[in-house]
Amino acid sequence: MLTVENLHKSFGGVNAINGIDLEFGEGTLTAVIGPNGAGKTSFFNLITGAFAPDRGRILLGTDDIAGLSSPDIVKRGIGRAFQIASIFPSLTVRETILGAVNTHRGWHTKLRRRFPLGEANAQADEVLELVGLTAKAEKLSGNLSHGDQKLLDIALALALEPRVLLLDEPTAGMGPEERWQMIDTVHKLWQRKRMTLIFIEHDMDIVFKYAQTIRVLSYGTVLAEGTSEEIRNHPKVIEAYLGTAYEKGRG
Amino acid sequence: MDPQALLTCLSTASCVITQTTGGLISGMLLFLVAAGLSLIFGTLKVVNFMHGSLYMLGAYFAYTLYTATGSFTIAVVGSAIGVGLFGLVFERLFMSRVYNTDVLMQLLVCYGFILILDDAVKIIWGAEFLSMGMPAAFQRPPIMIAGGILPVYYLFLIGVTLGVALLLGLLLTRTRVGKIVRAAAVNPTMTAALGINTALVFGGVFALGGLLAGLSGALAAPVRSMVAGMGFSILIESFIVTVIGGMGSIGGALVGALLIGLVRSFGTIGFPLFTEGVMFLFMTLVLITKPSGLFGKEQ
Amino acid sequence: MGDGNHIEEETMTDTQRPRRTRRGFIKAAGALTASGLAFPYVSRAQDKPIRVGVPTILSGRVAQLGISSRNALQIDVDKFNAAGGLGGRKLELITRDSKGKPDEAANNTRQLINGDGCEIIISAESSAGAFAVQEVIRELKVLCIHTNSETSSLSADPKIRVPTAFRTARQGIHDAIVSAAYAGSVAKAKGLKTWMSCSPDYAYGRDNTSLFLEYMKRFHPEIELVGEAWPKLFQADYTENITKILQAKPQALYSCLWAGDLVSFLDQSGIYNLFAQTTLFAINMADYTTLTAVKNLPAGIHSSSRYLKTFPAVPENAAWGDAYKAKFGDFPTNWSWENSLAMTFLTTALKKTNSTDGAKLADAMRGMKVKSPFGADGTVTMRAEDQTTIGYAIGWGTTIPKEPYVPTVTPGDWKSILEHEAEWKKKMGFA
Amino acid sequence: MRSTVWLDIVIAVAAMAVLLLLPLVFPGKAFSDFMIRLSAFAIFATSLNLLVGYTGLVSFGHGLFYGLGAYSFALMMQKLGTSIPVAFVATVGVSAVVATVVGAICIRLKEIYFSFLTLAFQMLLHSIIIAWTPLTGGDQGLTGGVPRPPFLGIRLDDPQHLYIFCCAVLVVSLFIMWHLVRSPFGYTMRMIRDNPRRAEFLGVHVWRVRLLAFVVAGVFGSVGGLLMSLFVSSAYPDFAYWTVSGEAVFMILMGGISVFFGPLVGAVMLLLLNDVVTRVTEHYSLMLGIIILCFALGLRKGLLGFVLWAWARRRATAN
Repeated sequence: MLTVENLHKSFGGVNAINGIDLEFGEGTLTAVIGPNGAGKTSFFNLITGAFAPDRGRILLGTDDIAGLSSPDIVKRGIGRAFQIASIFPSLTVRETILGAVNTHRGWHTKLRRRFPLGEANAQADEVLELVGLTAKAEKLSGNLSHGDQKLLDIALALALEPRVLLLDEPTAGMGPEERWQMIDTVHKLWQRKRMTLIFIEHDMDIVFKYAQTIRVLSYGTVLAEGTSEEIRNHPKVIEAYLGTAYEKGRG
Repeated sequence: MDPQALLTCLSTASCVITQTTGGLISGMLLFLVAAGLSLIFGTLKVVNFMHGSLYMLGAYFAYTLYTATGSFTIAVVGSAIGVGLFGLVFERLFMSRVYNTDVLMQLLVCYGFILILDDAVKIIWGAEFLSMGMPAAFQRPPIMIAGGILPVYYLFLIGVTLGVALLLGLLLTRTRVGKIVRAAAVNPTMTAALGINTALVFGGVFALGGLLAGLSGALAAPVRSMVAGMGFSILIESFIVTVIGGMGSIGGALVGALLIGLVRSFGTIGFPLFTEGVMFLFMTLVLITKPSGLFGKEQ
Repeated sequence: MGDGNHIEEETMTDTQRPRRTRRGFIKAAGALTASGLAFPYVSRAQDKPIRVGVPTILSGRVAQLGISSRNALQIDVDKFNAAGGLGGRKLELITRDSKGKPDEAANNTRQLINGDGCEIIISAESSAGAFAVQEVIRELKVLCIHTNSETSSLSADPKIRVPTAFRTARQGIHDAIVSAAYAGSVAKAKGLKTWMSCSPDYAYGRDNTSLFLEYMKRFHPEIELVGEAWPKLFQADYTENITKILQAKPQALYSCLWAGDLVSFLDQSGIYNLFAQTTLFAINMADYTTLTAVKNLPAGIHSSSRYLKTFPAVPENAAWGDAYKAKFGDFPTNWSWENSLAMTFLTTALKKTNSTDGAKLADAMRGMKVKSPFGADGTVTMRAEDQTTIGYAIGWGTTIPKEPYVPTVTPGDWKSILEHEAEWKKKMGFA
Repeated sequence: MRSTVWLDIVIAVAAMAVLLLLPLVFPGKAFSDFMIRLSAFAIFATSLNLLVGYTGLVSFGHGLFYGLGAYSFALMMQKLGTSIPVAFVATVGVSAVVATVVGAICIRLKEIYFSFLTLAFQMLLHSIIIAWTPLTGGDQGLTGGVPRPPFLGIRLDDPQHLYIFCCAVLVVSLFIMWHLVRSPFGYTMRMIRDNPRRAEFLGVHVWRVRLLAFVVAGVFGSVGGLLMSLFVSSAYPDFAYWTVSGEAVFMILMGGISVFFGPLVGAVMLLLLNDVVTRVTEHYSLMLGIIILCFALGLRKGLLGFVLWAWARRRATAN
């Protein structure tokens, strides 16, 4: 579904992504892990066109999308949610989703008719129901709780009916209980929609419990890939993680 | 347009010298105002549109002090300090309330004060223009350098301005105060977390900016007639200077001010009717090619 | 119907006439709602004072223009009212600040007429404002006297002229002819061959200077123009212009900078010692506010008489200047006497017609000759053909640093002025 | 959906009817003069709010279009002697072209730099107007009046006709802009105001939307200037000076930046304030300055914004 070949990107001489080759099969659920500064978010940014890669190919199906603009990549079916919820604070929850639905259908530059266009309503309702925000539909997005804002961020991506969904730390900044609720919701979404889902996560319990496969990044390269079991016992991973832990302990 | 005249001028040494010194002189006073504007923007991220009014206050303070005491030194020092204090009070009482709002609110507060101060000056000092006159110490014939003419007062002015530029540069790069100011500019919340009183820093920067504006107003007083609203044209020009030089860069303000001085000085020979247009054209081109200005840091 | 309704009648166009019944209803409705809904513009009833609207500039850098104009008007209004007014109706001045913006001037004039019920307009505006007021007068047709705009085309150009609009200000072309005649004779006597100009870059500055230079060349072809400097209006720093002049080294410099700008220019030129090598002809120097504002006023600046209480040297003029100073603490300005002259014409016309009707007053004003302390021969005439004043006192002299500042003034010759003006008009296609 | 568009049209027609009847309540030409000026400023300020309030583009140079509209219309009428509708359409066309070019350059810049660049372009036009004296009359403005030949039985040299014409242009302009902000495009504008980056990751080509908003705002801004040139029968360099943009910003903030009719309310307030204060005191700037401070420090939602907010709160507490 999504294939990355020999991806390179450097910022001001620092190699953030240093030759990544990865493949994500259709309908798979993959976790991307790695220590801080491993290049996880940069990897997402490259896939979604926030930056163009210096080298390498990004294949969605068979199309190379490397170097396309974000909107064009999004239109080809890659959705994304952010580590810090990225929403539209002065719009209500419903307006937010309707805006996304309109955009997805290419109606967002329509001048002739009123917002929202009727046919969009049903889809918006469905998305809200999927993430469980139906009851809060008329609230201002900016007034939602942190968790709900993260859900709304994901809902925005869902409204685009993506083939590939990238979630950057869906549980960031949440309490333990909330985390499990959130990841449960995400898992249910994946089961219902059967899209290719890639998520960045720090909580290893979550990763090991939910991810079908795990990809470990370190210093802009792929350190390891495999199932929970394989990764758990992978010597390089242990070294990378423990190494950082040691350094932290010493520092 | 008269490109022929410009070419003729550029081919004679005395014309080049006189026009260049003329441009430098115009640039110097402009620099003092622009430096304050740039400093305030660099630290507080606020475009202080009432900076011209502070310059006006400086000139009027100097007029009053000079008339009362007869000492030019007291007039200059007193009005610089006076305007600096005014800047501090203004920042604490009004500007500090709109830091976290829309840039439009900041604009509005400044605009309100421009209007209020213009009228206040008219009420206090009258609607008629005033002239302070040249202090006796500077009433002497100009110096001739290679066919170019340089008045004594302007020599003094250039000296003072360069001294201030140097001091300002040292203050910002070599002292603890400068480090704090630069840190507060980059990350105010972090700086506050380190136990530094950012309110004091911001107030201090505003006071310093006001001091510079007051100083330039006082230094301008002997050669410029004073009238309510005089801050306006200097505001526009120093605004152009800071945008060209780079908002927040003192060095940029100096280069920008000298550049504008030279554009005006040679422009008045080559294209006398469109010098202002050229300044805005210049500003437009700089913004298009390098929005943060010639010496500004990329955002 | 009292006089108050004249304007309304006068300005009603043909399309409005058939709607008389509706207008009746409008008036009734208006009376009913006036108190409750009081829109700020409520017309006053008749038999109240004759309101004279004065759009002018009271704020910003030119505030002095409006203030010294208004002061002069007030003196004459008080005098007129004390003498019984017009059959019991007193004059009332309503000034409105246009802040120096032409569109505000136009708008204020409309409001003064349509809202405040002013029956007469004295437009104490700068040139840009005066042209804007002129367009309003063209439409609303009340009597208007421009008192401060010196731009010749305002009255000379038939396309711009309006039947009910007059001017009591000095006029650019008159100034230019007198100035060139005077400056030329000085140039000849002292051998000033190379000339330069330094004037503000706006309509007045450009017109004034180009006319002066045109007549200079006509009267004295041997004179050579070696350069022009054009500072902006209200420019703070004249250094680059001064250095440009220093480069060109002219023997004489002509400037129509005025008020604060002229003071700044003199202050800044002073430190370059500019006037050691160059003789200055500053047409707007001899005005008390400017003369007194310059510290260390250089001696020997040639200037036209803006306002001097010693010129014309008649007791009425001195008395008027002193009375003004006694009342307002300052000496009057050039704008003050121009406004006072307007009041002389206005009150004379009011008495003559016993009406405030624009057309009637205009008929009376055309060709009117009044006694005035500001007349070259004790009288000033409102020329009928272009509705502007002639015969006012105008002359040039040189400055000294203390009172009376310009001890001797060489008056201009009106016969010569009028001849050259007629020729100029023909050339411009105005006559 | 369709019915709400019709409802808007009904409301617009009703508003027009009210405007036609208002002179019965406020007789006298002062009122119609006021309304004509109001129509010019209200259209101008509302168009700026499309950028500032709806798209998050804080333009300091919107007066560019006010001046452009006034000059291109007045010059076409004066020099080419075209008919009013032709000059009207041509002015709109010229503004659209200029807005496209200027907008394409300006919207690349972020935040305050966008503001600076728009200001620079405006002042460039101002400098050109001042310098190109043979065409524009320089600082004197256009002299000799703008001819207003009749068309389709409408005679704009008649104050009543001009009043009706300006009211009609006001209602139609506000109707179009209102419709625009209620359309999906209007919501896209608001999304970009709130979070342009997120909008991009929803598939919105942000710069296209911004450019289109800039052009629409520019076109309506020029209509405002056009009406003003009809009213004063001239055009002045002040129309392109930055204070014009400042006044529009102030109108927006006085009325309320978050509400569509905020700028209209603000325009009414500022014009009334101007007229009332200049007649009672010569310290107009002092008064205006104090009032501005009150709004900037106390009433940041603007008058209309505050009223609507207070009303919504009362309703919320009542429930």
